[in-house]
Amino acid sequence: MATIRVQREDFDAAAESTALARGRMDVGAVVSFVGYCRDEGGRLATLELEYYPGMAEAEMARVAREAESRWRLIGVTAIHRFGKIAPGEQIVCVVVAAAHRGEAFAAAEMMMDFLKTRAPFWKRAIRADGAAEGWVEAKGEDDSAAARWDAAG
Amino acid sequence: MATIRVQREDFDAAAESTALARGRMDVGAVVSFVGYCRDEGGRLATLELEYYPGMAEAEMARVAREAESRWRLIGVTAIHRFGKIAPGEQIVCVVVAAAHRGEAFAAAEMMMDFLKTRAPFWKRAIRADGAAEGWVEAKGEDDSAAARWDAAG
Amino acid sequence: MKAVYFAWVRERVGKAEEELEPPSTVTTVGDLIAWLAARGDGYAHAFEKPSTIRAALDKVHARHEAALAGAAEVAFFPPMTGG
Amino acid sequence: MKAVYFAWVRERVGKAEEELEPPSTVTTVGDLIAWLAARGDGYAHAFEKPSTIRAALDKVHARHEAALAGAAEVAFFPPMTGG
Repeated sequence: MATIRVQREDFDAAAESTALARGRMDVGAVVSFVGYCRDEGGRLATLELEYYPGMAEAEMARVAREAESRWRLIGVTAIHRFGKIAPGEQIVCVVVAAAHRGEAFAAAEMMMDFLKTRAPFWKRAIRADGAAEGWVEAKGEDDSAAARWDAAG
Repeated sequence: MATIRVQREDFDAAAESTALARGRMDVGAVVSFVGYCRDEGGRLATLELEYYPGMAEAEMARVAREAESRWRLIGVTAIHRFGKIAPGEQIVCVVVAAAHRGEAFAAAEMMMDFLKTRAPFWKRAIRADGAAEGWVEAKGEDDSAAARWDAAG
Repeated sequence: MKAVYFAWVRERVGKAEEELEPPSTVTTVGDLIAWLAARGDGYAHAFEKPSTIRAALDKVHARHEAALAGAAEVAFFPPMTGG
Repeated sequence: MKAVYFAWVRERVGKAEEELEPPSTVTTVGDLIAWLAARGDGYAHAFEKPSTIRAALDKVHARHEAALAGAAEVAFFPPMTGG
């Protein structure tokens, strides 16, 4: 049963990771991914993340279930923040525990690729130089990254 | 410049992960892998890890350099323990920071695949049922996992 | 049915949500987009390129060909940029 | 040259390291394995299946065909099982 959270406040990725392994003797591998807000070479002042309440959590849970159906996983956690996020801050984390490393790596990477293209979040960039803020455009490479799991599946 | 450590004592994977991202505005992704000692369904009492001092550190550094030569990485850390390790304890961690998640995932996974097959560590299993202890045998699937990076590279 | 809008779709439409009562000839998500686009300036701007609009029915992604089929909530938004 | 042994190679040989002075006809890692295997029971057991033995010269992995070529330290061990 995956842990899914959408929240404004920061999260403790290490605590999430430890929680999946603690006291378990069958976990051989924990892969954690943390996505950070970059400052784009100084051009970005802040990101503002909007999301679709209800659907975001549901979609993240669907992505987790898809990972759980493809690989033998012991634990899955996905957390995504919304609201204002400054460069250097954490945006998202995915943690996967499994008996074997290959499954943990694959599941964590697939979940991130799917969260990027399926979870209803939208970033608005507020520029450091005062230039007009704007919605971040979706990247074709994210679609390609997500599509390879369909091909592999 | 990678951080490489071989040590008897436990490590704090979260601190290693945070250290790579802290204060940096160009890190977009941190992937952490932690390998744990499993109890093999209750059959394993303890692992004892032997290693080749000097070569283990050198080989881990070579693996890190190979990852750094393949992908644009911002930081790499690899830590491997030796000595007695009980089920549920951490054995190894690899942490990779990069601007983009694809590179961080690929580098962390390649490093683990290579550490498994190249870093001079050997596990001896001490059985819970008092059965003769024995050296853990290398797995063909680890060779296959490592070999795919040669094909891809 | 309730319609909800996000990101620049919301900004262009000028509201976050509203009740819609489309005619019975509007049976798919795509029909609804075309019907909304004809409602006035903000809508015309929001839905000027239907191919860039993603939709969800009752909080599940839906293609433009999908039938509205009694959905209680329809959502329109740009491609996702989370993560 | 100094030889070092690890894991079951060390256990079978009965020591962790020693000084070796092979004859000049021993020029490769493989030659050295064959020469060691003929040294007595423990060595014969350790090196009975040369294909399972991995080697390093001066702390760098080396194939059996590799020339010893003045290496100061040679290591023999089973396939690695770390990680």
